[in-house]
Amino acid sequence: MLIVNDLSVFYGKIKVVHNINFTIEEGSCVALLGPNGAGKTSTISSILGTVNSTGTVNFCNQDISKIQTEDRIKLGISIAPEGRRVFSNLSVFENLYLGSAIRKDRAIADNEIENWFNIFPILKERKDQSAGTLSGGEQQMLTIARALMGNPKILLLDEPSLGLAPMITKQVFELIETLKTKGITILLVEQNATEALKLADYSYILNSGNIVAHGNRSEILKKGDLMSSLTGVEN
Amino acid sequence: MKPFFKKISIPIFASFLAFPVYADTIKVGFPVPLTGEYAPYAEIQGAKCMAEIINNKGGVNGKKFELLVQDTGTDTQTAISLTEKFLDQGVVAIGTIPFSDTMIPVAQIAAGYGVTILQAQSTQVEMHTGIVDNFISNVSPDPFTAAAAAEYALSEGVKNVVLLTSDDGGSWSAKTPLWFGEVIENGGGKVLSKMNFSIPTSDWSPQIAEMKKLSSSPDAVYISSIMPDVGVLVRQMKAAGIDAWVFGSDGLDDPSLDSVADSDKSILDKVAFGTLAPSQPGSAMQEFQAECKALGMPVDGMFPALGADVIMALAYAVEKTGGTDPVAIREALRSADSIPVRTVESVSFKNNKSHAERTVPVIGFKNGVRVLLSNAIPRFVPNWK
Amino acid sequence: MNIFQSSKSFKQAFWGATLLSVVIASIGVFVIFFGERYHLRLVYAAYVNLLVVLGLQVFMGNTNITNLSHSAFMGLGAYIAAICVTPIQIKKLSLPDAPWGLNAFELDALSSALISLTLTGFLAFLTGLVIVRLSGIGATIVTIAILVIVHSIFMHRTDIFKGKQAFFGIPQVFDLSSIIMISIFVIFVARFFRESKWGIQLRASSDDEKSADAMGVNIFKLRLVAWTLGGLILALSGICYAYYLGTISARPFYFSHVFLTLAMLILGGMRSITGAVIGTILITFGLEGVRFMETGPTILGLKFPEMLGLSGIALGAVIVIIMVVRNGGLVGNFEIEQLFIKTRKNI
Amino acid sequence: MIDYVVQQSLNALSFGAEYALIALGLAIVFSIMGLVNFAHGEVIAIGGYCMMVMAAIAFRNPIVIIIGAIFASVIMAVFLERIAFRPVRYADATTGLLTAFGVSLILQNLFLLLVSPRPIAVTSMYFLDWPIKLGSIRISSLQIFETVATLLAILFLVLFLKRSFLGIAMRAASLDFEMVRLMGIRANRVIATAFAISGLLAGIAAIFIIARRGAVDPTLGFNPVLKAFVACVVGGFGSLTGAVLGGFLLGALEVGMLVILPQSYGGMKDAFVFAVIAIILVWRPEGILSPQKEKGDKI
Repeated sequence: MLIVNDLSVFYGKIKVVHNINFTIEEGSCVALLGPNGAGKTSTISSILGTVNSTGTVNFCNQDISKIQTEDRIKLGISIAPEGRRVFSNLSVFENLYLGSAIRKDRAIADNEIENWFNIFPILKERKDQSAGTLSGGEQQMLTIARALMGNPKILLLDEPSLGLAPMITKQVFELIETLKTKGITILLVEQNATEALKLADYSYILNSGNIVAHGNRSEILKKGDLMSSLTGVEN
Repeated sequence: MKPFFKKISIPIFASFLAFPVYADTIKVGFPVPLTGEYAPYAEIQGAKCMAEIINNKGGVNGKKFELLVQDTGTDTQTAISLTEKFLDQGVVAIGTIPFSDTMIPVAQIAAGYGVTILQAQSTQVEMHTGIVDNFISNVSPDPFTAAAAAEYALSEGVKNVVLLTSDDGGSWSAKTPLWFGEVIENGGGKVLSKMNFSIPTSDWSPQIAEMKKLSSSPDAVYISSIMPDVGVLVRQMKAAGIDAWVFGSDGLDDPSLDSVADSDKSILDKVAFGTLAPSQPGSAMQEFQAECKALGMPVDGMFPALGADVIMALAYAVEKTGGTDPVAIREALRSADSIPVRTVESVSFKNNKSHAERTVPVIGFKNGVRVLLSNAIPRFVPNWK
Repeated sequence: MNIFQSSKSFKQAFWGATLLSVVIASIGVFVIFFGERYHLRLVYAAYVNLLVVLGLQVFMGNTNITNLSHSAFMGLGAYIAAICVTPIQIKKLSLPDAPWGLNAFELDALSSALISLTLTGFLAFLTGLVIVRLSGIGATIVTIAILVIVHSIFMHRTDIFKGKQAFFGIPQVFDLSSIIMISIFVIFVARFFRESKWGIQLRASSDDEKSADAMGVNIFKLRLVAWTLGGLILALSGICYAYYLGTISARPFYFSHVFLTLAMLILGGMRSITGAVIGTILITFGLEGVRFMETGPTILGLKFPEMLGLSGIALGAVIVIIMVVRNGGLVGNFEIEQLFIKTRKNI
Repeated sequence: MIDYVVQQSLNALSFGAEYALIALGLAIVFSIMGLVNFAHGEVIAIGGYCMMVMAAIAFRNPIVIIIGAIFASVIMAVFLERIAFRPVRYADATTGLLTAFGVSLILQNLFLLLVSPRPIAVTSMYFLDWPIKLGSIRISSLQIFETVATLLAILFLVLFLKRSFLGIAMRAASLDFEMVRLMGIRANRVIATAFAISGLLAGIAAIFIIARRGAVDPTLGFNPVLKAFVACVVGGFGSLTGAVLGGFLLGALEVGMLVILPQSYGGMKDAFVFAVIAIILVWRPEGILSPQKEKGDKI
């Protein structure tokens, strides 16, 4: 469904991602793991088209590497970004409302909002409260819900557990599990490799802008030394 | 070496080719404000038109007028360098930005060449205090226009006046109202209050509220300012129910004042201004403007029209002296009893040397149309030197 | 040379300034020997503007904060020197109501200039205390406030400044050769400041305030130094203006001059002294050409239409095009000596 | 005396309304793309010139002229965004500010070149102005229209920003522009809308300015925008409430200075107003309503 081919990312003249390739099958959950500064978020950004990159990104048999960010979103790519980035002065409802921007049919979208309120009763309770007043976990839920409002074909999750208490982290991963069972294709970027590996069908390990390993959970775990040094995962 | 420099400097100072040197022309330099703050005061349209008219008739003693015109953007430095340039090209007179901060240095430089600063429209009093000798203004200084307006006001029974002053237009807007007040007081009237304003002002309501607070209501307000500000004042005073005259100086002599009466013909009935030349329908100035329009050289407004007088005065002096020596021309101007010009019948510089002795018209409105209320040399002019 | 981080930056500054001085001096000398009289005026005015642009560069170029008050400081310099140096007889005539005995003393040109520099520098320092604490748009608006306030005072304390009327009778002290020497001096000052420890730290801090903070750079102090130095150079430009023209008024020290000199700085590139010089030269000569076109000349038998306002359009277009196409100006961080000597990558 | 106080307070209100109207136009653009649009004054002027042209080709219907002028301002604002401000959209505030200065310079001189450096009479809006008697005080209908129009504009703007999709997107964009793009909302559309609204506000301002002045000249908009810019900064740049507050504050300050200052200092009004502004900025560098490090969206 998503094929990344020979992708490099540049900040000015500095190359931060070096000619990487990876593929995400429809309905699968793929994890992109690695330490801080490995180039994970840069990779996501280049899929979204918000940074300068070379190489191609193919989505649903269409080369999207030359088109505008907004058009990529419209094709069905959705992002729950790192640091959550909720619109803090907008209400919870308005945040979700903007999430449904690409929906043609408003009635369905409104229905969807209701739907999500049922899944997260806490969001419903705080519907008219401004998003900035929510707790970190609630904001993360809101971010994911917002990203799903557009009924995406693929969901990019950038560090969903960052800065959350262990209890909340658990809830977030449970939510991702639920999404998986609903058949949503997911690209998960995480530093918390232990949990991510559990969830993912296939994983890529990035270091200094290069893919240094890939495979399913067991294959990755075999490369114990590398894993422990890069991600802290113990055998 | 010099010709070499000229050759290579063409692309840089691109200005040499522009003024081919004819030995037999009367060159007049105009480093004037065609753009910028003082663009409305440029006399150049009328000067060009008059030069064309004279040249079409064969010039003066066979010599044709050649006007060297360049824009200064209302910048003194530029005016000065252009003055030097024109002086080197042998002009007989210079007309420049009509404000003393430019006219003084320009006159000082021109003095070295014996060239006169001949202004079509400059009314500022500073130029007549003897700072420079080679300055001549073709019009009467501000105290005269103020006095003429005041004399008319007194004849209309005006007693109590409010003066609006501002430093933004130099002495023209700061002192002219005071001179008006002096003549009014001399005639038995009273200055109720002096108020301050800035140029531009597009809402006079605070000042008008002050006027309404005065113990007795004013018969007249005097302001030396420009359009469209004055038009706003007239309308807002009327709206506020203040039934007083609005008197002003030459700044009101702008065609756009007439349009204030577009929707209410009577609104200008109590507006009058002492100005530099009669501009009502049928006046010499309007005839001149019509003539220029026919020539395809439209001249809109009084300041642009006044340029004609300067050219005519120069033509007179050239004819008198039979040459183009700038000093001789100045002498000829200053010794003539009467020099025929276009906007009024004649002017004379014999008594005053640095400014014209001419009648000062007061223009008012009837039914939204300009009328000449009076046109005389004022009897009492405040001491201004 | 402990104001420099290394002898290399000193050398760079020295050679750069020397090369620019040669360029600047040769233009002046060429005009003195071969130019018409009015060219002298024109070029003198250009030198005054060069001083203004350099004064502007010292603050704007090193801190990246837009300053719009420079013409006000130039005006202060001009007026203070003029008040001191103008002979008593003339002041009795032109400033009859001046308070504090301002019309009852006169000084020689040098003392007047020094007083003007001291007072303007002090005022720059005082305003600087406010400016350096603000950033971005806030700082810019305060510079506008300074411009408006100073202009307002010039305009309305007519007993001292004469407002829009002429303050005349200032003796002519300078000629073209004096201002060439002053320009060279200022080029050296500006260039040395740019390459000094302070200049380098300032530019680093304007790129990244946080990291400069972490490096222990006291941005406030450095900005204050740059602001005050800029103010002094601007005062000097005002003195040069008054000492040649002989007549000043409040009018030239306002928005139109602000935009003109700003365009000069931006065109060349405000980060470098070379850029400031190049921008001044290009706009000065360019505007002459455009002004000439404005009045509808006849060139090679072709009559061009009158196009008033063309110079304003050209100036605006220069600003917009530079901002859109080449944000750093024509030369960016480049300095002239890099043509000849290899240098480390400039900050 | 009471009359006098009431009268001057009403004057301050209508002064403030004009500044607020213009300041809102500046703030809405600033809050979204961080651009200080100094060319806003020329957007106002184009409204005036449009009225001039329509009067010249004998359009008499005031409604048509009003709509035409507003339309011209909107088109101009959107057009400027497209050709001049889009290329500097992601540049720093200084670049944007200088670009806007350049655009303003070009437009002023274009008006001068194409029309005239002199004021041209435009009297087609005079009908908005007639005296109204309220007890013993007389005010101009224009003051009421202007104040009411400003309040209505603020009300509609609040409704638009609260209720409409684009309005919500604009509020979001003022917080996190990139995130809005990542919702699949066209950045160009959001920004163009912001400029269109600022043009709309400029057009309304143009109507009142012309109704009062009865003439248009190239620098028509420069002074009001300079004041409005100050109002914005004082209120807290990018804050719409701040712009309105700043506008009314400035109006009060200006009328207050005229009333309080002795006549001999009357000319120094601007100096005092700007000095107060500078003091406010020293006290609160980000403006009165802008808390540190957070911009925009205070409605």
